[in-house]
Amino acid sequence: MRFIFKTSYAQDIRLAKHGGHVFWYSLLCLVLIAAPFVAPEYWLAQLTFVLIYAIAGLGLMLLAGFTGQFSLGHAAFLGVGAYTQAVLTGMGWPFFLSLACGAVLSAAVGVVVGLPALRVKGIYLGIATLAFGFIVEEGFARWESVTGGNAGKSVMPPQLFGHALETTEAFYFLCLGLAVVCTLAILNLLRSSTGRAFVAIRDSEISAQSMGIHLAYYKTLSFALSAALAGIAGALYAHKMQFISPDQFNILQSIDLLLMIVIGGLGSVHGAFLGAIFLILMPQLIALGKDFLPEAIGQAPGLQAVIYGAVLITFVLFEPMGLYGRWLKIRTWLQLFPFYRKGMFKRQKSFQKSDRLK
Amino acid sequence: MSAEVLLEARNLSVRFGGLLAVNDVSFDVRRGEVFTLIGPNGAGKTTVFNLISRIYTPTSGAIDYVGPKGRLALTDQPAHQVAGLGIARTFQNIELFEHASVLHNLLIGRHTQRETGLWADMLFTPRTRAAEIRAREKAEEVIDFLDLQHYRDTLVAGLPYGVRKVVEMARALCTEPQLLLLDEPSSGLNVEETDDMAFWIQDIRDELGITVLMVEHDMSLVSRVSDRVLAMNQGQVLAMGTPHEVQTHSGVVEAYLGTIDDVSNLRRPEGSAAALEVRA
Amino acid sequence: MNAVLQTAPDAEPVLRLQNIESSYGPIKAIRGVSLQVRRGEIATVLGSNGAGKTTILKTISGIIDPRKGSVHFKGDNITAHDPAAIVRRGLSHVPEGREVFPLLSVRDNLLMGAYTRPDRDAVAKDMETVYGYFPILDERKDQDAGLLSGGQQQMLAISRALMANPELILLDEPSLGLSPRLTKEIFEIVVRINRERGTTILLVEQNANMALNASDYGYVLENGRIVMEDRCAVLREKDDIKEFYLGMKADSVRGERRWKKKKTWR
Amino acid sequence: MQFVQLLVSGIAQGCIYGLIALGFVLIYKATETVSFAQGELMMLGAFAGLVLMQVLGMPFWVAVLASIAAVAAFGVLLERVVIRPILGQPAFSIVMLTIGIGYVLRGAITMIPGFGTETHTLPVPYKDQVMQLGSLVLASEQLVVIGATLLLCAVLYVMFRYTRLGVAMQASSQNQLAAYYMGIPVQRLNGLAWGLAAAVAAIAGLLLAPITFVHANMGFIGLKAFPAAVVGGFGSLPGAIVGGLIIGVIESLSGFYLPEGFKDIAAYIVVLLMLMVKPNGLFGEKLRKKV
Amino acid sequence: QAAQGVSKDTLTVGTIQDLSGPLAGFGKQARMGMQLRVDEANEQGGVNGRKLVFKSEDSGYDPKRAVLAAQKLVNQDKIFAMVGHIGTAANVATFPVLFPKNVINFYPLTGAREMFEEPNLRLKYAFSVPYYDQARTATPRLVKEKGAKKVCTIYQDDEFGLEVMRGAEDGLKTIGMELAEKTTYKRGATDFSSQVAKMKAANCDFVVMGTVIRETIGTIGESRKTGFSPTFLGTTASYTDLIHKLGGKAMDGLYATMAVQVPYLDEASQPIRFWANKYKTKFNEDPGVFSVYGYQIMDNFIQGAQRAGANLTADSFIKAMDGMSIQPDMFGSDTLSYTATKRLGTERSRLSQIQDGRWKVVSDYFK
Ligand SMILES: Nc1ncnc2c1ncn2[C@@H]1O[C@H](COP(=O)(O)OP(=O)(O)OP(=O)(O)O)[C@@H](O)[C@H]1O
Ligand SMILES: Nc1ncnc2c1ncn2[C@@H]1O[C@H](COP(=O)(O)OP(=O)(O)OP(=O)(O)O)[C@@H](O)[C@H]1O
Ligand SMILES: [Mg+2]
Ligand SMILES: [Mg+2]
Repeated sequence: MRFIFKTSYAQDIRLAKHGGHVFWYSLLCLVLIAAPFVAPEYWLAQLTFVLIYAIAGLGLMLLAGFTGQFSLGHAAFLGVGAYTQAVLTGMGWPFFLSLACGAVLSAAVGVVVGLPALRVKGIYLGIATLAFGFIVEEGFARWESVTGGNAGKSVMPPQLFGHALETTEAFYFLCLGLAVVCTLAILNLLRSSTGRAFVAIRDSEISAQSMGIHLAYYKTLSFALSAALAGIAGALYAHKMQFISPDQFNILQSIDLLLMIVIGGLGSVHGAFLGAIFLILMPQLIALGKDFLPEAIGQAPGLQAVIYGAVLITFVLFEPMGLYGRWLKIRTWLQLFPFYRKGMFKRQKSFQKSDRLK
Repeated sequence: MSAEVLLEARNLSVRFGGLLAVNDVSFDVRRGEVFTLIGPNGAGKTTVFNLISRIYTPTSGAIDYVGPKGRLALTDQPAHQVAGLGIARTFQNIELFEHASVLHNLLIGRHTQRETGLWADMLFTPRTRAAEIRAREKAEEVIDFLDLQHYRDTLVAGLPYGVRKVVEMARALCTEPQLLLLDEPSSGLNVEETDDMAFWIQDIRDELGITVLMVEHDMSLVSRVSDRVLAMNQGQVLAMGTPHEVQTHSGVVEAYLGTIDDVSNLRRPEGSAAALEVRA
Repeated sequence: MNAVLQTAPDAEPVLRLQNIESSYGPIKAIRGVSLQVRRGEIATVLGSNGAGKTTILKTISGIIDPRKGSVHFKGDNITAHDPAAIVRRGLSHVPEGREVFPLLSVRDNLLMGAYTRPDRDAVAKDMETVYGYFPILDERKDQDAGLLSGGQQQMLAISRALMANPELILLDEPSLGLSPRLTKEIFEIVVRINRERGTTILLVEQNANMALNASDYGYVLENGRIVMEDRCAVLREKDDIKEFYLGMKADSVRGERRWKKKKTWR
Repeated sequence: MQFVQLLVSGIAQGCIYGLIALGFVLIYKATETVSFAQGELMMLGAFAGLVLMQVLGMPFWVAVLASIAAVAAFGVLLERVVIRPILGQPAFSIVMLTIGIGYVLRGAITMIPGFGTETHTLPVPYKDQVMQLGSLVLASEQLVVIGATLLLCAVLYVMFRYTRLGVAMQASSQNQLAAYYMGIPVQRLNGLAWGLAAAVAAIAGLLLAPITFVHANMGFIGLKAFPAAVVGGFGSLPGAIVGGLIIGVIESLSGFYLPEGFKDIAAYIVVLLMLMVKPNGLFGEKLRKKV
Repeated sequence: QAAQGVSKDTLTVGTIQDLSGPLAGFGKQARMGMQLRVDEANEQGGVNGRKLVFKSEDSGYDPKRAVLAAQKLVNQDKIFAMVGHIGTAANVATFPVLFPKNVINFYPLTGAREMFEEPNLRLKYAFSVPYYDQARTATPRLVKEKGAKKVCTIYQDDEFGLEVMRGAEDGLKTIGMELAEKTTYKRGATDFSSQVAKMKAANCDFVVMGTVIRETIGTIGESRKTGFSPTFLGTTASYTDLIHKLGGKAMDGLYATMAVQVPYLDEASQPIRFWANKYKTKFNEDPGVFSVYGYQIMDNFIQGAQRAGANLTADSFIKAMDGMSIQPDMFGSDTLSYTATKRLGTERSRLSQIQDGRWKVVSDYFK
């Protein structure tokens, strides 16, 4: 176990808490920068998807994991970002300008969705966002002049300072850069008063309010930020897919996003990334693995859904803290190595209390 | 004691369905005093607190408050502004942020004093950094003041009831209030801890210059620290005055204190106790 | 103290804890607690904040599974049994912090207290009895329990436990948030139930004065360990108890010099 | 006449939503979680009925009862195996769990060779009969749904309102800890609640089968039942029915009188409007924490 | 330079099917149809000595998953061609993955015009007549035949349905008529009462259906119930045996455009019967019309590859395909032929009608 003796306040605020952090994160950066030069194209494309989903995951994590507001319609924000990007770059706008527009528009939609959140909670909010998701999806399908309707819309490669970014590598770096920026922004928020206000709302609205936290403002802000991140992710998604259609932003996509942060580990920034890795890798692993299964099972339709569900169930049952929680345990175990005690991570009996009153 | 009025409630009433929980209550709290509300259970004390912190809106009546920007009608303020006006409170049933550490709870208490907005926070500008450090300094002051050093990094969920009461008070102090509302600060504390609480309340008034409005059932604490006491019963004012005056008021004794003070009558009569003496 | 455990009492105590150790995750809350409560007696556990009193009660009623040690109730080992099963054996627990059913009416809350009892008539009679103890509950019987004031909820929590007509009641700070008058009444009721129905009671209470007067036998808990136990009559006379739990001290001394005297148990 | 016919069709469709919503409300009242697997349990019920009737050749009524019983048993089993271990965790975990269960059930059904991917019809004795009231027509399938929904609602209402069991279920959903302290067998009641909900789902599946056919994705209709439950107020059984009827009727009318596309999202627009006007639905309790 | 997916003794092809989504039933049939033909070919020694390696992936009808699957097939499994990929959006989404790698999109299972139009025309081969053309040609023909006065349409609210609607609209224009009422539903809908009410209120006597299976049955069922009995015309999307198996008696009279026919196990034609029973023995399932599609797709691919010769590359394959005409098979497919600019095998379809609970071909190919 590492003990950190804090000698100054700055130390408490710093992002990397100790030398180990600095070392490991630098290494990670190096690996990510080196990836295009060593990884096969296929895996690089997957990595790009991971980064894109991680950005969306960060947004949803902020909303669900830190502010405690669940959204079952998050794909709508992804869609707003994607369509804005598609339309604007189609008109020849430069990448970053249209990205900013997408994020802002998405945030604006987020504010609108956030409005019911001011009055409803829990399942009601879930259904409100679900409903909103359906309506937005319908909007994409109906507003044919802009979105191309159900026929979908193809997307130009991003234009960066007059150059078209066509290679997988270049686009990967773009995503990597944006992911890093978004992550830093979220980390900064979380260690400052705004982030604390979010967490306070999650834990107890009534005392947050009595601490002077403007519930309506912060909830709306959380929705807006979350939507903006989803919008950015959506824009990148649009470029990566090069073709978007309304049904890519349906309820299943929303559930995927939710699933991602739950499996990653609710309430941790790491979780967004781990969840994204999982979400992208899982279908690939199933696809790779099914060749080794007996024909009757391996080739059966529905196998993927079963595995998907089973993994989700397994996680909720055995690792409610998600991949990140598992990682923390492994790390503690390694650090403590010979002194690890058995019951250490034994789950306490816990008892649910109505969250209708919060 | 200065006679300047900090908070004035006039003819407050609030009705829940058929129940008049607070019925035409008027009182004033003066700057620099400890003002205590007592009364039987269900008298409406907590409801008065909830009216002041704008969780409830009175059916009739008004509350005036002298804030940093002069006198204003508190009843016109939205709930989240109350803290910004310098009114902090604790809750009877403890409402802490369970999944956060004590320090984190206190830092949330600093919310009204925050100096930076969204963008500065997102970029973590030097100003934000400085503000963060200042917030921590202040929180540490409060931690020192209330002897919470030992618990600084513990999650609230794992704290015993008594410590939580103190943490909640600490959080309220972190907002740097003018007026502190304490709902039953000593409930769940033993004599010794209640004793500490008494000292703290006195220090809060004398050293920090914060006016205290509290609800309390422990009469020894009440008489030790209060300057004035208001007794309520069934939503109405029963008596008002110095602790001594109120405690000897016949209505208060009848409804609230009870007449017998000696509790030795609870003891098992000597004879029948014999059956249980096998242990000795 | 050892002698107590060795001399076999005339009958098996209703409740016996042996060397119980419970923890919350890696934090040990109680370490090797042994105590017993005999039939018909009122026992009390005193201790400062965080000493582990609540943890002991929770361990007894199965809410926390102990790491070590055993709990015997009426001679049967009930260590780490399902809480509901333990209640059905005749043990009822008034938890710290009220824990009412906020969206059920007061009456339904009381009925739930009697969940384990099949005879409706007796339940109805007991309901009248508790309404007699706390008339306010009768007045508010159709109100949602979550809307009661703090003290009213406490009354409800106590009444609800009484509705189970148990053999042993665990009371965790019953006087929490009650007015001075009601505090006295509560203790009178507790004593009455003990005397009239012969219900055994294990009491945890911050109001040591009340507790030591109402109880027969007392334990003092510090940092998860029992540091003293004796008949209450004896405990009441001990200097440490007087100073730390009964608040009887030279006011002038402590009042001016704000240092804390070190506790000198054992 | 046109209008009345539309109204009647809307009511019939609304009862279907209401019937499914009943299952949601039931689980919610008893365990305070939202089950996203309800639709899949419904599908399971329909498939069970299908297998019993067509493969095993059971008579209609026997098959119906047997499949309800089987799905109820499956619900109990599900609770025992996957829900109980995490009982007491935040409700959200259980919600995610039910999503997982939904995936598995849907996938597992499709994995059955030559059966799961197909669409089937359930042979019911009252199939294709039409009730004619003047120029109004109502299919017998729909009549049966309406009748069953009302009956089921009444039964469940009485259970939750007046029986000790029902009150205890609500108690354990509101405060598990306290329920344990009262000796309420929380786990057993939970199992019972899941069993009941599964039975309700099975009934819904069997009743729906003649109308929507039996196939692996038939559970998706649950997505329309959510708004129904919310409009009525999630904790209220009569609310579920009323919510279902409102959604059904509005859908039917908007399909006729409004521009294309509105019918499909009418349910969602209604629910959003409702949440703005009455955040807790028509019959939901106004809840506020007292501090 | 050797093409990807071609080795000395193997030829790898891939497909992406919906195996868990709304069209799982069809996806599975198509895959098994292809598998049947692959096995036959391999039993006979493969294609020019190369054994066929057949990889299939599941997209769940979700474009995103289709892209991921395509990336795996193209970049990991190195397929030579993508055959019989199901779904319009899914297909379009995978084009950017396929074409830069010179992978041919062969006979996608969708009737969208993107499948045989620029850009990247070189790598596209399509065989299904677009829904647009099906509706455009069949509607006026049947309307005239039936002497219908008012034509309405009910269609699925997506690109598929829209294509049918547009086809019907344009087809009617050629005979100077127009659609009297248009009504839609969302995929997965179960209640069609207001749609039917709308068409009934418009007094339609002819309904073009941009519907798939359950919706076809639902609409016709609701119509029969409310006493609304126009002529119903569907497309290949509703040409499956499920319609009459599920819908029963009420479905009699429904017309649909089609090409290859449903392989009934007790079919009069001996080769089809033989084929159907072989399929049934192998997969223990009755074949459907999608099994035939799958079989036909793989068969035509093999024909092309065979003809391309030993040196198989995308170019040689394209050259071979463009130079030949594929003759009708036992299921009654039309003659298919391709050129450098025409990448749709045929524009012709024919009509079939349900009579006594069974599809009967009732017309020749027309266009
Ligand atoms: N939101 C509410 N709805 C209905 N009744 C309420 C509500 N809030 C309080 N009451 C009722 O108002 C009365 C006063 O409650 P309050 O909480 O103010 O009492 P209190 O004086 O603080 O008592 P205690 O000392 O027990 O905490 C009680 O009878 C309570 O039941
Ligand atoms: N949920 C928890 N998680 C972690 N630690 C806990 C938890 N609950 C209690 N503890 C720890 O266990 C110890 C004993 O707590 P317990 O609640 O039993 O004390 P207590 O004697 O009842 O105190 P009080 O008089 O304040 O009620 C305390 O030190 C506390 O910090
Ligand atoms: Mg109170
Ligand atoms: Mg305690």
